[in-house]
Amino acid sequence: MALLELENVTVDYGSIHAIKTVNIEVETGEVVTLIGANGAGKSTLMKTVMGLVPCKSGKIKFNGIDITNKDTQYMVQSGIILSPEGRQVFPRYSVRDNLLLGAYQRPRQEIPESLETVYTLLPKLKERNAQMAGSLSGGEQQMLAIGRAMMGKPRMLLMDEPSLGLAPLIITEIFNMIDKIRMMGTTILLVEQNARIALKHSDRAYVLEAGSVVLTDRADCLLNSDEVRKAYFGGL
Amino acid sequence: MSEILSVHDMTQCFGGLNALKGVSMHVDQGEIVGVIGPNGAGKTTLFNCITGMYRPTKGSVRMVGTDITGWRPYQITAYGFGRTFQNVRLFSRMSVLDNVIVGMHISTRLSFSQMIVVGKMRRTMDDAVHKAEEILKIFGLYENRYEMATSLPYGDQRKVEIARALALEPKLLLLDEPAAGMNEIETEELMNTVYALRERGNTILLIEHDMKFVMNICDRLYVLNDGALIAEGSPGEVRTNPVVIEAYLGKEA
Amino acid sequence: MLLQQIINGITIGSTYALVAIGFTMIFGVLELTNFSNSSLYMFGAYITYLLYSIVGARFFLAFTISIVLTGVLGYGVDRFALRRLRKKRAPKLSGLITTLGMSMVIDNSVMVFFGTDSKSFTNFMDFGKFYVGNAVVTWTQVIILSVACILMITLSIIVYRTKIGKAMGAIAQNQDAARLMGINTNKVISFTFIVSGFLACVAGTMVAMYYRSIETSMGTSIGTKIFAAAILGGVGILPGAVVGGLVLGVVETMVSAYISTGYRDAISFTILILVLLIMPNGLFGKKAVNKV
Amino acid sequence: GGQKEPASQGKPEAARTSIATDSSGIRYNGRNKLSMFAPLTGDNRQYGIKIRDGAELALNQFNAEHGTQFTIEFHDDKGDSNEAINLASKIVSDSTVFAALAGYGSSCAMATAPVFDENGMILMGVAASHADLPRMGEYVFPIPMSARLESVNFAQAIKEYFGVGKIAILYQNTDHGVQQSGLIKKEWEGFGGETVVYESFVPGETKDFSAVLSKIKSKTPDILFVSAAYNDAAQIFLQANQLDLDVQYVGPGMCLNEEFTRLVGTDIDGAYILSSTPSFLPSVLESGNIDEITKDFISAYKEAYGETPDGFSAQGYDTVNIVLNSALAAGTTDTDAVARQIKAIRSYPGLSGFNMGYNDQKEMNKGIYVFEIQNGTFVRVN
Amino acid sequence: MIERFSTWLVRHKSPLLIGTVIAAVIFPYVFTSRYVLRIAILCLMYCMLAVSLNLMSGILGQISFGHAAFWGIGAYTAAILAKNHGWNNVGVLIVAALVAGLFGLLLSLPVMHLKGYYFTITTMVFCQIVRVIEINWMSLTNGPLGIMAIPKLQIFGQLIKSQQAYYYLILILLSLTTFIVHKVIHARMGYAILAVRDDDLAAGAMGIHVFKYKVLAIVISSMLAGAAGGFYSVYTSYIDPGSFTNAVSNNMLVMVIFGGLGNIFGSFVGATLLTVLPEVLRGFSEYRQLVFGALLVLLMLVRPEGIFGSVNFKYIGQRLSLEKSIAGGKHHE
Ligand SMILES: Nc1ncnc2c1ncn2[C@@H]1O[C@H](COP(=O)(O)OP(=O)(O)OP(=O)(O)O)[C@@H](O)[C@H]1O
Ligand SMILES: Nc1ncnc2c1ncn2[C@@H]1O[C@H](COP(=O)(O)OP(=O)(O)OP(=O)(O)O)[C@@H](O)[C@H]1O
Ligand SMILES: [Mg+2]
Ligand SMILES: [Mg+2]
Repeated sequence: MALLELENVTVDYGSIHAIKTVNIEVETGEVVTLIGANGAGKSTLMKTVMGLVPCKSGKIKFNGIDITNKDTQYMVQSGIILSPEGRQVFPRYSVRDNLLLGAYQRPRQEIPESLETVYTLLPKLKERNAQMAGSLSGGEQQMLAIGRAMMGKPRMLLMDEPSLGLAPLIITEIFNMIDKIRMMGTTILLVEQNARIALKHSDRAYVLEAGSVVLTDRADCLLNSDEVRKAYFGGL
Repeated sequence: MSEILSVHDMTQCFGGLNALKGVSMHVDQGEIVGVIGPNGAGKTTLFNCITGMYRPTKGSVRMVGTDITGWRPYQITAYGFGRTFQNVRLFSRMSVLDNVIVGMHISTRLSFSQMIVVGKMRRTMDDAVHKAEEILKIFGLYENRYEMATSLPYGDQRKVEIARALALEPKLLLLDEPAAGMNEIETEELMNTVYALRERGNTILLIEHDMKFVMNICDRLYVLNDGALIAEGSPGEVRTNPVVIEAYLGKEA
Repeated sequence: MLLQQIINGITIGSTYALVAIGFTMIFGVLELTNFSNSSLYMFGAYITYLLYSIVGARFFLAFTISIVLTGVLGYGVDRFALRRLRKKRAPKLSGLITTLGMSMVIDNSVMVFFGTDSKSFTNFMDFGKFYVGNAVVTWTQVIILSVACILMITLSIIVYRTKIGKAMGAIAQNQDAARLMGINTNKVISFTFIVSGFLACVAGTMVAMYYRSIETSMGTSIGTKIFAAAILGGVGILPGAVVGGLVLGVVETMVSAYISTGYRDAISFTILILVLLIMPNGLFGKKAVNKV
Repeated sequence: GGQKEPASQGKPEAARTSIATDSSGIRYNGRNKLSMFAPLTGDNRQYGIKIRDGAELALNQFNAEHGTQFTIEFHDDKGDSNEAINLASKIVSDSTVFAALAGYGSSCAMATAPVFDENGMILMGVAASHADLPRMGEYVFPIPMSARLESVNFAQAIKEYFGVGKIAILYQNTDHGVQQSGLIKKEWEGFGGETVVYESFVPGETKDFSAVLSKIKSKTPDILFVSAAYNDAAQIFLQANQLDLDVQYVGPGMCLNEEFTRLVGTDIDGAYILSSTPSFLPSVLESGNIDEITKDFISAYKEAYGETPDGFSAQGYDTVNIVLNSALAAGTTDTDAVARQIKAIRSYPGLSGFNMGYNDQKEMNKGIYVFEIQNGTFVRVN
Repeated sequence: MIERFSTWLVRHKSPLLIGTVIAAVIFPYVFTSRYVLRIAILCLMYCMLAVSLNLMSGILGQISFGHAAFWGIGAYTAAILAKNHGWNNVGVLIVAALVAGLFGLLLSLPVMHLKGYYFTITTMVFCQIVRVIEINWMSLTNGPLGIMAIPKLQIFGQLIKSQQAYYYLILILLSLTTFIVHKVIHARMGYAILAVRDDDLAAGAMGIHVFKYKVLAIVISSMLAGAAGGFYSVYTSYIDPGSFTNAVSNNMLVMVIFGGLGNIFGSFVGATLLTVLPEVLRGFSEYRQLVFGALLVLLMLVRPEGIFGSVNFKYIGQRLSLEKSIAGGKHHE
């Protein structure tokens, strides 16, 4: 049984149909990538899973349980965590407070250990520990958003464009980290513009176009498919 | 070649943190210059100091020979610098088209004697609409011109920002991570657009983490690390500079 | 006379402080201008007054029940109006109009039920007075100031040190992100409103005892002062609300003693604006982070 | 001005014929209604309700006694002059109304007076003591004692009881407070007395008077005269006590109610209250010898509304009776005729004061009551 | 539903506009009752105030709890000029506007420093300050006694007295106000002001002199309110400080938010509803305010952005014309 299942999900923003009967499955332990052009509906899909945007019809199941249109905190409790598009850090809290809020649902005694893990993965955050999150540089905020999501120790991690605004070295590190956490048993659903590197690190992928899944396959197949190459990889 | 921008000994401190440490640089007419460096190196801060958003602790900025240090942002913009923001800052309750029209604030200014000419104001605004539509066509957003700016997908919002900055018709266009949030194809399109702008005679200073983009498009690069300039030169020179590889690019690149 | 005036000022100030704490908690922490706060304050005093006669003159019993009831009303304001607005992702201003409407409903219900005439209220904190030099100080004044300080400290601990306090701040800064952290936003906000109800009731009852009377206009008359005190101290900063209240009280007293009673508010508010011009974030406010 | 017609014509013809006359022989000409506007909501609601009840009682009694068919309607003006003008416009459009009654406060009466004057309708200022009100129109009549006459009498009384010394005056910044205290001050200084403190406060926005009281204390006056509503006056006296002020307290007639005695208890025994309206408190009535009319009024009022009346109830009561009696005497509800009757009143046996009557300027004149607070109750001393 | 209604409105803009103008002009001939006319006049005056406040709070985005202060300043200016200086031609309205504008300028100076709530509180406090001065400055304002028997307005040597005349006067003032605010929004200045509302930092980066435009909008807004005040004073001929309180300011803001921030038509709807509603509720007598409050809450729950808050007629019009041109294009194929 798949860990996350989307059955015929549709989402509207008023009169705009952002998602049109989408079916997606993510097995436990997998890394799955969503690719698609601007406005394909990738972020909307992630927000819908988290209950931030209402699902108009269809069903979303996590671990076999129907979670369609439940409160966001319920998703977080069941172990789905999103590192959102546009960072969404708490600007007037320090880096450390932001990270601690990431572990809001977790027992107190486990927190120091997680904090250490995040600090070792993203040493820049440790360096900036007491700084207000709002005054961090763009890339630093992105790291914080990722680190904060990790603090929740998710069963399933949703990442919306994690590489946005990060320096090349850090991007490599983030993807290494993705490899590492999937080893620890975390399932990951990824949205990436940087399709080449994302596909290299994932098992399967869905291609979204104007709110519908137009293609799905194993990541390495897609990486070599001419169609995908033409649509998403530049000629350089 | 005439100098558009020159920065001298720019230093910016935030409390105990030295975000910029004596950076000097210049941009000449018709160039595309890149600023690269690790996260938190001070690139955005440099832009902020140039455009008057921050008041630098030390150092000076000159635009086409005029010292503009300490000017207010709107004065600097009026004088010839246009910029985009790293975190998209669109006017959220305005349509895409109106966002771009706001960018024409300076060029639509009328003197008092012009203002009293009947219909002059209206014609100026009509012209502005027309020009804005032309600019949106460049970015393939013409169809979306009446949509609310913030309901666009992230990647498109960035394009609107660039379009808006372009509408300023600046002497120097400062772009902060223009390609972020775009996939490779879109990045290539953007690259073509930037080329086209250069053809039109625009001068551009940009920050970007997408190395393909930077290496392909820039005439010269400045590399910042920890607030200090660690290298400068042509993309070829910078790419092979061991200090830059160590601090920023990593072995693979 | 100066000493006496300072003592007078501190007392008025501490009544402002008492109400301002609860207001600032919602104002600053949730970034919502809660107009119903002063209604709750009035309501609390009236309920204590009513219960006192019902439970047979046992003050502390009446007071306790009244605190609970006012808390419940505070919860109601959130539960039946503001929560629905949040669900619809309404802009913050609609919350303001809603609290204004709620405040009209509460005020007028009390007016219809109790009438608008002043009622006398026994002072249970009347432990006499003492003299400092030749200035008079009553124990009631001392108690009010102490309660304001104790409440401020307790609340500061809750807001700045505990997990739920952190959650309040997170909600104020970014509600969606707060939900993504697994924070039950409704629960936290309800908690905030309940606490603000408690505070309003304590404040209302104590001020009623101090002046030995209650009237339906007691909320509206103190309204602007509360906003001013909260702003003066710095938005959302609890100790700021207390200090802001005290400063406002002392300034007011000085103006009315040495300049003019009639122009009192005009002058003290002008001073407030001038202070804000020099310190745009209030006495204790930090400069907003404005990363571009 | 000559005979003016009400603004709107062609109104219910049926009403006009059906109530043409009745057993009392009054010619109504279709105009048998009194229209009152008073604060029935808002902070001054308490006064509005008292006035309304008094007026209603008077009307019912009058109809029962004389077999007349007068009616009365009540509107809420929130004590807001703007709303009062709205209502005035509404009232003058109603051709069945022959007199309007402005409830609480002078400002509503003053604001609406031009409207009624323009439309030739009688306006009674039930609780409007503004000295200028009588001059606002030919058909405008106040019921309370004119602030001008009252103040002169108050100053006289203070001089009589406490001698000419140093006085401190603290007044509420309302039309009534400003006029009363200003005139008292002028009068007092005319006697050769000294005004050491003369300060105002904004009612409803000031609850703490310690600052100004401390100032008063330092000026050591002999008398503290307060012109304020009962709740503020109570606050001022109590807070003065807290600050150990050693002066003779003198308060205004607005203090003559039950709530005031409850607020101050026995703390300010010895204070004097000057008033142009009597007190209806049981304790006062028990001690004093009161006339039968008052007794009947009190019991009827209590029966109808379950409360003791106060000065405002009495003013409402008197207003209606004055208007209706004048109409009865005139035999018509014609404005001119009724107004002439009212204007001619020189001595009226009213409940809201003694020796009531208009002078040639249409100012209401009354006698002054002097009360001393003894054991927490008012005791009449003059 | 409102969206569909708005589209309908835009689609039939011209006939509706003409219809409204005709209805407004013949109104006083159809309804001659003094009461109805007075309410209509007040309604139009509150529309004027709401539209002017909308410029400050909806379009510039500076929420003000003190608009009644400008209204009051205008009213007092006109009253003092007319009563004490015998000056009762249309000039008083202009001077009232100018004086209110001057105070607007004074109030707008803090906006350079103060943001958001801080500005909002400043306006609230400003209203209070103005009122305290009105109450206390006896020699100028006659304090709480108010100024009475303010001379009626004189136009071309003709004393205007009738309700009808004042109806047309306020109708003209309101049209003027709407015209000015409409022009401001749709001109270059309007783009700048809207940009400042949405993001003043980015506006600065577009070359917009943020401070200048804030001051401009606030001054225009306060001038319009001042003119409304001048009108009020010559119309009612009695003013006292009780009319210009914070509660009245709140009420004006409620009108604007209720109708929809930034939407001029919304301000008309909000002002009309909130002027007429209390009159309609008269039947509730002592429960009137209670019912009013409850309705306020209820309506906010139904339309949290205000009735027309999420509607932008300009954009609807643009989209409609776009659709039309697409449809037209298809037709030609
Ligand atoms: N708040 C909103 N209101 C209206 N339409 C919206 C809103 N948010 C998104 N949309 C629309 O929904 C569609 C999908 O948007 P979404 O943000 O999910 O795209 P995306 O695939 O994440 O794009 P990107 O790669 O640029 O982030 C787009 O057409 C967008 O215009
Ligand atoms: N207003 C501020 N207050 C305090 N620190 C700041 C402020 N602005 C920037 N900084 C700090 O200065 C450093 C440089 O930031 P800057 O935004 O210039 O980095 P950057 O080079 O643009 O990085 P990125 O590539 O991640 O965007 C960062 O470490 C940041 O935390
Ligand atoms: Mg996206
Ligand atoms: Mg940056």
